[in-house]
Amino acid sequence: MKYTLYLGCTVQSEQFGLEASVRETMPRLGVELEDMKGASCCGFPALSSVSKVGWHYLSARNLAIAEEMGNDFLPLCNGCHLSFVETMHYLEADPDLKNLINTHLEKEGLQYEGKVKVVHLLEVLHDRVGEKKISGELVKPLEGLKFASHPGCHAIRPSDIQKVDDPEDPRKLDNLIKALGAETFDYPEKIDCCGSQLAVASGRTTLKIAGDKLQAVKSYGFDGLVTTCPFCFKMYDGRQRAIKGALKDSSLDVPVFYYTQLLGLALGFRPERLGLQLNQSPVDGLVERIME
Amino acid sequence: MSEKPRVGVFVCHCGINIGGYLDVPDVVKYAETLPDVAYAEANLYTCSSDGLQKIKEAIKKHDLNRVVVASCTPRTHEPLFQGACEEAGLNKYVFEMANIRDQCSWVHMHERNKATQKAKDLVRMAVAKARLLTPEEEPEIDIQPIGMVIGGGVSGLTAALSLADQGFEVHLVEKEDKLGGYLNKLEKLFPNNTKAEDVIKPLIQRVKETPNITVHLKSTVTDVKGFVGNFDTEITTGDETLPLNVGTIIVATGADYLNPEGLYGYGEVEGVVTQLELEGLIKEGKLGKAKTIVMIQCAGARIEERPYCSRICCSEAMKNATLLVEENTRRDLYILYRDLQTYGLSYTELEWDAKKKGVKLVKYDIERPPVVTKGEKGPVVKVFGPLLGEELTIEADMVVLSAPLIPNEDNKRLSQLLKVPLNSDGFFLEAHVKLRPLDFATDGVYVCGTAHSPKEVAESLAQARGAASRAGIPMAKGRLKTAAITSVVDETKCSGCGTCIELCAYNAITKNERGLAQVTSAVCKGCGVCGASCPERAITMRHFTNEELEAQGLAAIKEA
Amino acid sequence: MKPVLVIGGGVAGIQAALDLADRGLKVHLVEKSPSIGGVMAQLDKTLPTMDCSICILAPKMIECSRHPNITIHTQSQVKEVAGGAGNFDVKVLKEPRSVNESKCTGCGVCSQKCPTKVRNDWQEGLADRKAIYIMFPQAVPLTATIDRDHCLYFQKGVCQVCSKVCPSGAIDYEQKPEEIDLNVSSIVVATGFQEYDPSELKEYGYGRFKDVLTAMEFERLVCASGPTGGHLNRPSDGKLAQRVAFIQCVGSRSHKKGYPFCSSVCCMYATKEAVLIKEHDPASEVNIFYMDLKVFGKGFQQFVDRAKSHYGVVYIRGRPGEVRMNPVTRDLTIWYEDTNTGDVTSKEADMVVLCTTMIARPENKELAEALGLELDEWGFFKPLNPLTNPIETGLPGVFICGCSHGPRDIPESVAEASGAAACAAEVARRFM
Amino acid sequence: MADSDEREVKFISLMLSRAVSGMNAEVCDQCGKCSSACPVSKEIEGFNPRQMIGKVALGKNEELLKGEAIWTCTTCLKCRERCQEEISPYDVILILRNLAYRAGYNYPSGYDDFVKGVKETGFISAPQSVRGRDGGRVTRSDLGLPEVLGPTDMELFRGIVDGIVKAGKRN
Repeated sequence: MKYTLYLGCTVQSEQFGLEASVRETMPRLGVELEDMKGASCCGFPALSSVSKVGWHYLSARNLAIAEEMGNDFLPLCNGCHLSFVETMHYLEADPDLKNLINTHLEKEGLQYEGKVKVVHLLEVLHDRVGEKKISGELVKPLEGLKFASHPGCHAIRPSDIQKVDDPEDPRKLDNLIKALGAETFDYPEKIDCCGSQLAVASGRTTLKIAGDKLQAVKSYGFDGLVTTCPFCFKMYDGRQRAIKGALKDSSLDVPVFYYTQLLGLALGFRPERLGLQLNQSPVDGLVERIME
Repeated sequence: MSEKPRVGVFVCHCGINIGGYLDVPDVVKYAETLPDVAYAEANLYTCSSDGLQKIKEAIKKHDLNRVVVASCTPRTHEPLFQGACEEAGLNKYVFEMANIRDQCSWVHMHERNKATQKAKDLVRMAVAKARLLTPEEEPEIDIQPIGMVIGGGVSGLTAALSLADQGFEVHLVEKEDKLGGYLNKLEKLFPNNTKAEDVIKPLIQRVKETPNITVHLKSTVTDVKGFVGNFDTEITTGDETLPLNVGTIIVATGADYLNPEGLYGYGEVEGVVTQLELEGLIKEGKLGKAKTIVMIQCAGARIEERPYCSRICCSEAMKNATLLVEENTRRDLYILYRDLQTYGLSYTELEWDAKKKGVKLVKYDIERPPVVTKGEKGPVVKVFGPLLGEELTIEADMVVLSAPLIPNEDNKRLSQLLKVPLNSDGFFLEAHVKLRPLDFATDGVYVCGTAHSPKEVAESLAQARGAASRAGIPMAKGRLKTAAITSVVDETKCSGCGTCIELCAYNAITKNERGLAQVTSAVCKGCGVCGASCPERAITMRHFTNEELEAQGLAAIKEA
Repeated sequence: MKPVLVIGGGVAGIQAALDLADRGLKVHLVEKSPSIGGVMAQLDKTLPTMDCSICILAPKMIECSRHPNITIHTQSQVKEVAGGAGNFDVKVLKEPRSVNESKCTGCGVCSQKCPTKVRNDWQEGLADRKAIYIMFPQAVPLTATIDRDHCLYFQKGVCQVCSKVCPSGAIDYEQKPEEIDLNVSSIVVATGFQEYDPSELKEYGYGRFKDVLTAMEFERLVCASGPTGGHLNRPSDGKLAQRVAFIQCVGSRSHKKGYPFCSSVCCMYATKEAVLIKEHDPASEVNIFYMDLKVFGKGFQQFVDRAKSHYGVVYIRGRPGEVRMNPVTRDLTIWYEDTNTGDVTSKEADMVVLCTTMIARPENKELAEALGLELDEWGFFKPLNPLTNPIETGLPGVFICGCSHGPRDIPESVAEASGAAACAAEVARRFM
Repeated sequence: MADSDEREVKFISLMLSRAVSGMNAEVCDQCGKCSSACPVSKEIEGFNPRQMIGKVALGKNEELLKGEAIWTCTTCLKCRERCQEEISPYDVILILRNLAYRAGYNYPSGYDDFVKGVKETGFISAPQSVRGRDGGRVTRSDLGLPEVLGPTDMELFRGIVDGIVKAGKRN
């Protein structure tokens, strides 16, 4: 199984934890990753609000590069994944838009046809690698730990063009957590939003939305929160201290992980190889317990 | 019955339903001790074929002239046991049942002795009454196979045609000078925009061509006497009256549109019309260049004084709005509504099409209704939209009020004439809203169409055909066997005060030539209201005479 | 005169059969389940008069069973139809009850002793029945029937308890399916409706949260002959439901998941069910979440006014976005916007009732093929003309009434049933 | 401006105007399913996707373009998922943002930084060094992560992006 790896702005510029843990764990599961040359921003948060054509141009540009490389296309960020899926949908529906964008791509010698298959990390791990393979490789099963799964809005919605998981009752990340020997259960806020895209317009509301979820996760007795999306991770992990201030809830201390970080620990990798030193939320207790 | 009563008592186990919870043999032994009981026995299932056989054999063997069965509910099994008595040569009214299951064994499952004692009491009461029972006859009446339909609108025409197709003679009475009713005034009908005349003209044509339908135009029914099977009616046309003897009467008098005087500027502000007037303007193509049109729903309906919903106005408004927008796409159509009543398979589509074609729907609240005032170019509508959270001001060229259907003003007169009630809204009140929607409590009189309540054409047609079926039943049989349990007036005691006539729900009692109460047993339902209310105790109910009830009551409180 | 065939033993089929039989025509009433009565027999009370549903229906069912002109064929379905108006040859297949109908007295001993428990569909799955069972206490005919798919004898050749305990020797394992050939002058289709399964609308949690019920499940729960004897103990933990929310248009008025049409009656039966809850316990809190309250029927608006003023039922205009269950307290939270005020908020509830679409019965397809009739895009029978011939079909001599051609309430179904009876009587006379 | 840009300007403005009318806002039942699922409408008073669609259906777009509401959607797509009439307030909001941007009404300044970043580095921002939980600075190379290679010809890439964004600003 070989995929063209697409990092996206957030991962390549600051969320190294996700990239490090993905590059470390995938080979052990027989997944080969090939980096892209000449990739750029997917255009979703940057241009979709101010220049729809600009957004689709940027996404189509990366899709065109991926088409040339021939592998299935694996964007690490939920936002980029949705951007590529929506762009393929709009360009297919509007040939004039597709032609306009191809006239621009030709300037860089690129051509977008829409043949590439965009795949999400959850699909790779759950559908292609499979839970059995993962639990077979475990070195340190995460016994007795309860994690809340957060698949992220852009991975599961809108279900008319996104087929990664069920929009109302997503189970793939839950199954992957169980594959590590840990426990999880359904909780009402699972499909709620982290609010990150609101940061540009109303920071305070973003913190409230993300905080509500963290408080709920804590109230149900989970040991930590798990996601695969860098935007959500940045909100729940990176901004947790700001959330505590905004919500005036000093007791809020939810450890937040990338799934591939937990996967790495369970496969016996060292924490610093998984970028765990970058997690801002209080993960030390759990990491030590897993490493015993 | 002169000879001495010989009562047979049959106590049922009903499998475990009775036998499982009380001592049936003990009840049988007790029954044998009761006065005039000539024979008593128990069986596992009295209602099974061999149980019935045992009753017939016992009647012959022990020369029984009264029968009591102690088992389950008379509602389901009395006719069954009465049939067995008749087959053994007894009149079915010398039979009495004691229900020792539903209100006895079933409710006292854990108190065997008390249940047995209660069963004995119930049997004692049944025997006490049975001893006094007398045979009764069930009178039969002839039914004239002639139907009358009052009202020549789409419902009346359909009902008349159906009766004729069923082979009956029909008199169709219409007060206007032509048939068709409101459909003559309408242009197109929802849901599929069929022209009203393409619906009504063929019906009128078929009625004219059907030999056994006699149409009376410019005529009203001025008198109705008699009862189901032979109503002696009187039709007045102009100044001459015509007596008509008919078997059944179908009321299809339709309804009128409310004149919304004083509502939303109607009659004061120029350019404010009703949906009906709009229909006329479309029909005659006199719409002019009206570009912005605002329709206001519930204009005079679902309010304190007129609480009912008129059912068709939302669909009507959607149809007209869509027609107007299709005819000229530059038109701006608004519909101000409270609750859209576009229900069912096809009317939800009307709403969808209207919205798709750009008709704008704005919800208003009854507490802050729209205000229509006179503007320079035309009526100005100000409305607060709770959904929008703000007030809209629309400079309209025309305002169309969806006024509700109201009861035909002739309903009061007809209701007295036919002695059929009206409901609080003024429409006719049917026998049972759920299971007898087209019958009146008075046998032989039926209702359909908007006389029953506001409804649109398709539902009126279905009801009209339904009323024709209901009316067809007695007329098809020709003779009607009526129950014997009816009231009887003792003329020596009756003072002619008329209380019973007033109270009878089925108007089965009239004053005879001597001014005394007289019961038409064919119409009487045996409900007992007259018997209970008669100040002179002059009325008794057959099969429930005062003596029988007293005997039954006394038996309840003391051993024989 | 030739008899008339009525397909479907619900309130519409019963009314059509009685109208025709009362006027002297012979009627064959074909019903696919073990008893006539249809959905109305499952209801607790009916609106607007709050009559007990079975109390006004059972007398008509008994009238049918005792009427000399009516022959009831239960567990039977129409397989083939040939000929035309005045002369239809119909082949009906009667599935075996494995119980002799003339001997069985409906005493119920067999069911008590039968060891096999099965999901009771008539109780909407809220309770079990046995493999040999009587459909419901007031069933007509009041005869047991063996569910061969679950009976130990038919599946594994063991047991036979029922034949051992039956006091009247009515059990007959050798009964075979029976083909009945009928020659009739006309056919009345009254196949009724079915409730839409709202599982696909996962945001409401039906199927995941046990205390989210459909309206039919609620009718069984609140009914005295229901699994809890009418007490509103919620299915998850038996706690008495004090706070109940009704969600309207579930699967209706929707162009995605569900059906675009409105089912006409849900606003009213939700009001009725709300009043029932308030009658059980005036202190209970009942909210109805609606979009456009459908009050177009006779006496409906007054019934709603009474529910509001006298009983204190609360109506909120706003289709809830989602229903959530707290995994610890199992209480349900409904997130909604009161669109009249614009504020988005939530309400706690012990139980949520989803008022779902009235959809066509799947058996309509097979019956339509046998009759050579067209169905509309949702599986309902198509009238000849929805405006001018609502109860006639494209095939002369075949008439439709009740929910077989779209959702409608009981009074309309009954009126249409009489209408269809009139049409059948006209055909009978024309081909006398 | 070469004539191809003229064609692009016309194409974009036609696409945007047709997009709003094509979103079938007019069939909205105003049922409230979108607003009751929306995380932002619970928090910000003026934000209500249902009312926005209601205003678009009544042709009151201008009011929305001038307002702030369209900018506070968090693109969680629950409204599009839950709407039973296949309307997507999310898509309508994105189009309204494009129209507001073009009409020069105010919008959060953050979007200018995004565009500037993309034009300068090919991404919203270039790789930075990140503070770890223990306070120390960590760079991509510290974690052995490969160097990020943006668009090969940044000059050409910047020109294209600039051209498209400017075309979207004129009508």
